[in-house]
Amino acid sequence: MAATWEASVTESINAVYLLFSAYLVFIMQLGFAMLCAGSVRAKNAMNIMLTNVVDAVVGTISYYLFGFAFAFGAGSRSNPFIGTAFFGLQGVPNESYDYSYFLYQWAFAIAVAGITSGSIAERTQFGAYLVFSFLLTGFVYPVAAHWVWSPAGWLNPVAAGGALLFGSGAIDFAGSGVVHLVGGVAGLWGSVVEGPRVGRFDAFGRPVAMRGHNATLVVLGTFLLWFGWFGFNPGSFSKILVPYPDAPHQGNWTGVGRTAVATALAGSTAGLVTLFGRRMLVGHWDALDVCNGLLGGLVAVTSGCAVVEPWAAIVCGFVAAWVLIGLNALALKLRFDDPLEAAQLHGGCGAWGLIFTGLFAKEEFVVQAYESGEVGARRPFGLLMGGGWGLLGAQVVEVAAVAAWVSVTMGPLFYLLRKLRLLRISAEEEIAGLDISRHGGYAYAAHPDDNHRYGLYSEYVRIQDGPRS
Amino acid sequence: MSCSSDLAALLGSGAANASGAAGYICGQFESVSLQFTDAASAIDSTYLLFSAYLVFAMQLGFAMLCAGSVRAKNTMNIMLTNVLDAAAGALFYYLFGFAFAFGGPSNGFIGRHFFGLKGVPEVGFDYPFFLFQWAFAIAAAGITSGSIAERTQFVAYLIYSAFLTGFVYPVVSHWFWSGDGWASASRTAGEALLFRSGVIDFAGSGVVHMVGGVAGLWAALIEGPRIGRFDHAGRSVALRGHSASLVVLGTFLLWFGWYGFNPGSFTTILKSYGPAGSIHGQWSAVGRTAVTTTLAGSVAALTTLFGKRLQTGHWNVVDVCNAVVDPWAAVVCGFVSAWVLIGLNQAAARYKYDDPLEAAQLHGGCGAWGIIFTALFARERYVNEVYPGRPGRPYGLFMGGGGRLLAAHVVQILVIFGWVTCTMGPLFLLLHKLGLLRISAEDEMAGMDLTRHGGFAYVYHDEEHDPSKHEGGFMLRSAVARIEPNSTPSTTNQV
Amino acid sequence: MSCSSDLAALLGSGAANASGAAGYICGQFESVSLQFTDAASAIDSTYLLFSAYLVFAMQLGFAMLCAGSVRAKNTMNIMLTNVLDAAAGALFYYLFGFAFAFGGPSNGFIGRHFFGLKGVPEVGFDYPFFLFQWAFAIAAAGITSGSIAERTQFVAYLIYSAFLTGFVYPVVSHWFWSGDGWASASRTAGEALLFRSGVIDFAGSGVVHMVGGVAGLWAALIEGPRIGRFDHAGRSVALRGHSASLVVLGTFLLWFGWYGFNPGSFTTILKSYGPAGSIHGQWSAVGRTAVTTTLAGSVAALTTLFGKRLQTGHWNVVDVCNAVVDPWAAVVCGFVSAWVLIGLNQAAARYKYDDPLEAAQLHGGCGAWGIIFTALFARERYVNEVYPGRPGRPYGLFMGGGGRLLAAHVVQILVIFGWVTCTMGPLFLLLHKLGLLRISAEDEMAGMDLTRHGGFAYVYHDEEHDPSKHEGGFMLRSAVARIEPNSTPSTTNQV
Repeated sequence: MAATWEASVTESINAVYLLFSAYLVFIMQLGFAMLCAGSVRAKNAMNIMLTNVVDAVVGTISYYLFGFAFAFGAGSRSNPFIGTAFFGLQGVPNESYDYSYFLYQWAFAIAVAGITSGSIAERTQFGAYLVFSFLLTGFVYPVAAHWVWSPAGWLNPVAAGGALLFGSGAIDFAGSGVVHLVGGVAGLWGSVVEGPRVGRFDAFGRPVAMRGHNATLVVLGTFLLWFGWFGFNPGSFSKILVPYPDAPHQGNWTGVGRTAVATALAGSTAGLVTLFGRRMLVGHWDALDVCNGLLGGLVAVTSGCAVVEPWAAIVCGFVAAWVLIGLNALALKLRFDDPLEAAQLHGGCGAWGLIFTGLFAKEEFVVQAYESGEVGARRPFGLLMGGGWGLLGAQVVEVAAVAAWVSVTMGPLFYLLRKLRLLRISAEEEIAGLDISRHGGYAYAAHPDDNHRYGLYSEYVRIQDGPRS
Repeated sequence: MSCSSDLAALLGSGAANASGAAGYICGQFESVSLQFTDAASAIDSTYLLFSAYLVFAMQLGFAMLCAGSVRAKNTMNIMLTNVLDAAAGALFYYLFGFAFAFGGPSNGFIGRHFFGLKGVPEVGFDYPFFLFQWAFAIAAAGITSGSIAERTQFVAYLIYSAFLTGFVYPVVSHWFWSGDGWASASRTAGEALLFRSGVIDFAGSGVVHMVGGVAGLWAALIEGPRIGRFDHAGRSVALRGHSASLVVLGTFLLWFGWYGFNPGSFTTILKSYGPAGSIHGQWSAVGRTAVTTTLAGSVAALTTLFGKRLQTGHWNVVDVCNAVVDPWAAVVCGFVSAWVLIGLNQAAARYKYDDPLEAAQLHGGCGAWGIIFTALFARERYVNEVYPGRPGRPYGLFMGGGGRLLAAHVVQILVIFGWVTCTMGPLFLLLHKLGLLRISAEDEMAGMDLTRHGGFAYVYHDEEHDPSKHEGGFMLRSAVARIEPNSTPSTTNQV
Repeated sequence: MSCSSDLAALLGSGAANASGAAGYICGQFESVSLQFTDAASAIDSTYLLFSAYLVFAMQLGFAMLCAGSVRAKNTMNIMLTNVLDAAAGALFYYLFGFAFAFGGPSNGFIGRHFFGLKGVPEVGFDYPFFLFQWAFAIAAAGITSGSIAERTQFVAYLIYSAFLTGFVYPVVSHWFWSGDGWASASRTAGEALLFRSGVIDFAGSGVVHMVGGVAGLWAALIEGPRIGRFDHAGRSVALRGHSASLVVLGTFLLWFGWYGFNPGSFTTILKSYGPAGSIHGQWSAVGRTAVTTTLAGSVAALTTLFGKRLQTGHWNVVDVCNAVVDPWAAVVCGFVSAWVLIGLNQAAARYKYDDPLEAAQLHGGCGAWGIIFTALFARERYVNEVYPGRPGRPYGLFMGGGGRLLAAHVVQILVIFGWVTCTMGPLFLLLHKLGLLRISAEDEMAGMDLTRHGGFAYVYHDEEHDPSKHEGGFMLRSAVARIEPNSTPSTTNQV
């Protein structure tokens, strides 16, 4: 009697935990939509939001049909490179994967395409979105996920009979590499192939700021992403009822809580550092930079959130902020244009996050996260914590492998789309704005008392400044 | 007790105190078992509560969807109605609604206990359950408010909202969801089921969405279209909402909330289906429901997108969103419901029916399709898992389960349509006769935010620098704007 | 162990290996019991974590409410402060705040362990608990930021926010919520309770809302009203916020988050009240709390709506929302708190006190009313369920529980007011003397987004007809104009 009750209690509490985490991760899609909408100019707002909605729905279909199978399919011909079972959810539920697990992974998958769509905003044809988002969610991302997260993958850190890479495997707990680096590198190639937006750099190659049209939406999106990150990182434990034998009264519930704390601290630190850093560099307190910095910290801690102490998360956020600031400066120098800084933010901070894990992972937490706290288990851990080079080596291999994989798949794809003239819109359309040329109208309708005397703030400011200057 | 005597016999006379030992051991078992009962209550309540919170988030989604879909001059009005919906709904559902809906034992037509939550908690009727049902009730009223947006008096809104959440909706939910309801699929053991099947309206395609949609249909019919919606030649003129950002925000929030709406309707999660200890249980069914919800919504969204592109030649984000709004089961469901929606919108334009949020078409039409769909595709195993205790019950026609389920569902559509028509129709007609329903044409042209709510929703143009306008503050500015209500350049008035 | 020896004696010598059998059986019980403990930890942590996430969503609600309630020219400033609130709050609450608040054993006044979370997890102080408390701490700072919106320097904001989350708020929460606090109702067994009762401030009407409200009161008093808020004759001039959509969005998000705030304050859900296995337990109390929250908010919203209509003659959605923001217990609570809010707003207008978000009136006034309300209406059974282990404790005055609880609560109001006044008052005064508090009049007229944050929050007009107008305007606008000389019909756009 007791045993059966126990199974039911365990299954149901884990399902509750995983499902609500999945819902939170889904909220990130809303966060991306709002962040993107606020970060582009008003004339393209509708386009970018439509792509976000379409990312979600196209991703759903392709992840349901192929993606989940490529990522987690543990068939008879399973290999370290790609999964081969569970197409269209056949064979689910089984001992390893229930529907709730699929839902959770699906929410991750659609986030990847959301990242990339930010990089190529304001100048991309709608058909191109459909193609790349289908392929990215259905094939490129699942393969990377299979390497690191499937028990059969060649980079995975869970010893399932086979040997681990460098005796350790790569620790990418919630996907700094698998999700963010994949999305960021795809975005990098997308925007490199497309080139900058019309008017982003003037005739002398100097950057011209193109601010988004609505800071409120940016803040809304940032907070929603942060909210969703509480599903993203702590949720990646996927089970909460797993006691740790090596510590009394502790279990995944402790790890989950610590992960959430580390997530909040890394994001907060990065936000604050960006605030002061940008204040020194540009001279004003910029809310949008703070938002991006905050997200950079969250991205960076995603890899190691479960295996580091909270204080290390502060270090992580601190460095992530400078990584982002540095990469943004570099992007300007190289005339690389990414409307949402997605490549810098998700790619750069994601790569830093993987390295960070290789430096600061704590052995006790690594054993708890990947061996359920088995007593006496030993694994390589962070270099700076005295754990040797094994883990750091595996992390570096993951950065290189993921970046290379995405480059050899998405790079040619974008290039092909460009050759077929399916990628970029015409300059006229771009100047007029995508909403009017492709979507039948602007995102915002006119204000009733539009014929007002001072229609614009700039006019108002000019009048205010007039007597003084 | 039987445990104790059984075990005593097994221990036999050899034991020094067989019955004592047996009693001791069995006492331990008993306490463990009770602890697990507590654990089950805690898990189920946690699940139900958070699902209820998600359903509540749908109210936020409705508010944003409505706000974005109306013209800027009426934004404040529509959002106020959404807030009040939730607030008035809480009061009336607390006082009467919950009692009408779930106050068993009853006569099968209407409940009669639990007024003002008296007697709660009781086994099966705890506070989280009330909260969950309340969130459903306000969703029904929220649907209707979309149909009559931009032209309805605020008082009319208060009256119908109280009536709908306090009486009309609870009665319908009593029929189909209460253990006493005459058409319920989970009727108390011993009672006969309708067509030996009962109606499987799991999360309320009919009970919530059709009720809201049909009420909206009558209201919109009685009020007539908005001024300027159809030109003199009777051609349809698009009156586009003022903010696509808000529409997308609302749509995603509704999608988010739907994860409380559909999977949450199990109301418990700790329930094993297979042999105890297996992986099959409500937790898996809950996950399956969430997945079908996702798929149906996604397919419907994609279908609407491509379907509309053929017709109008441009991608329209609003259509994508509307289709996402009513997913029920799976890919085919989503595919068909998208065409149902497109077809009904065509019909509405032809018959000069004006529904600013397409609420009647969307919730009424797709809700009815959802009911039929269930009767066609319900799978035997799932039906028996979800509604246990009656082996051999009918299931989907296309799955080989015979037509009895379909018959029951057709009956459901008819009675819901009839009941809502007989109650809400006369109410709206009465309000219309009393002149309480529709605002004056002048008010409508100027926008209700100005005439009824003391100002517009948006104030982007500060005027403090202009002393002549500063006197009297923004009320004066509103008055100025009032003189020139025709100032809207309608050419770019598109979403 | 005692199980094993007891059972061995009962089994006696008749059994082949009595002590072996007893040990085996007891070992099984032991392991089941341990598993049960694990399950309880998992369930409670799940509950607490998701509640903490909901409370965190309130920060988003505050940001949107603030953004919508200020004028467009200051939107970016107020939102930046809200983001930083959460970020700086996380850092300072991690370093000091949590230690001051819960680092027992202490001296009753201030905690002194757990700095930088050293020593966590410990029994009763796990990471989810920290996360939950952090979300509360940043809510307190978020309340204050509303009071001083539109006229405060950014540096001042950083300083007070760190001080409030790192020191002032934690000390107050130590007094009332820590097991060591001198006024806590759940004081460690053996310690005397204040007035043999302790203060029942369950979810922080006083600890969170009054602290935030009183801090905001002093800040707003020291800063003085915004320019243009009162005209030369001293009459009040409405400075309306720029977006009602955002206000409604924020209000609903706060309402949503409140379901984490109030029910979440139980921090556990798996706890039986009756005999084990009964339906009465924390899960039911949690549900009840959610229901009272809903009802109080709804009634307050409805009351404010009708109350204000009498006064100003039009429905005003913003008022509804503000009242929804602070529900505490039940219908009467909501009803009175609406009148408290209306009265305080009247008083504020009379005394030329300017608080852009009515934060001091709302959170300070309704928070204080909530404290009194508890002392009047607390029900004996619920008090004993929620704070077990001390039978015969005082309860609500109107419920026949005597005046001791009321006395304790009056003391609470006084000490909170005194403490916050003594700490935050001098801080704001010092900042004022140093010229760090208020921005210059020119900056205030032009809007802080332009002068401090590099540009406005909204850029709807990408194209300009006359680039020459923009010399010295703001850079990005003119830059864009250079590239895109085309003009389109000017549309003034909103969120």
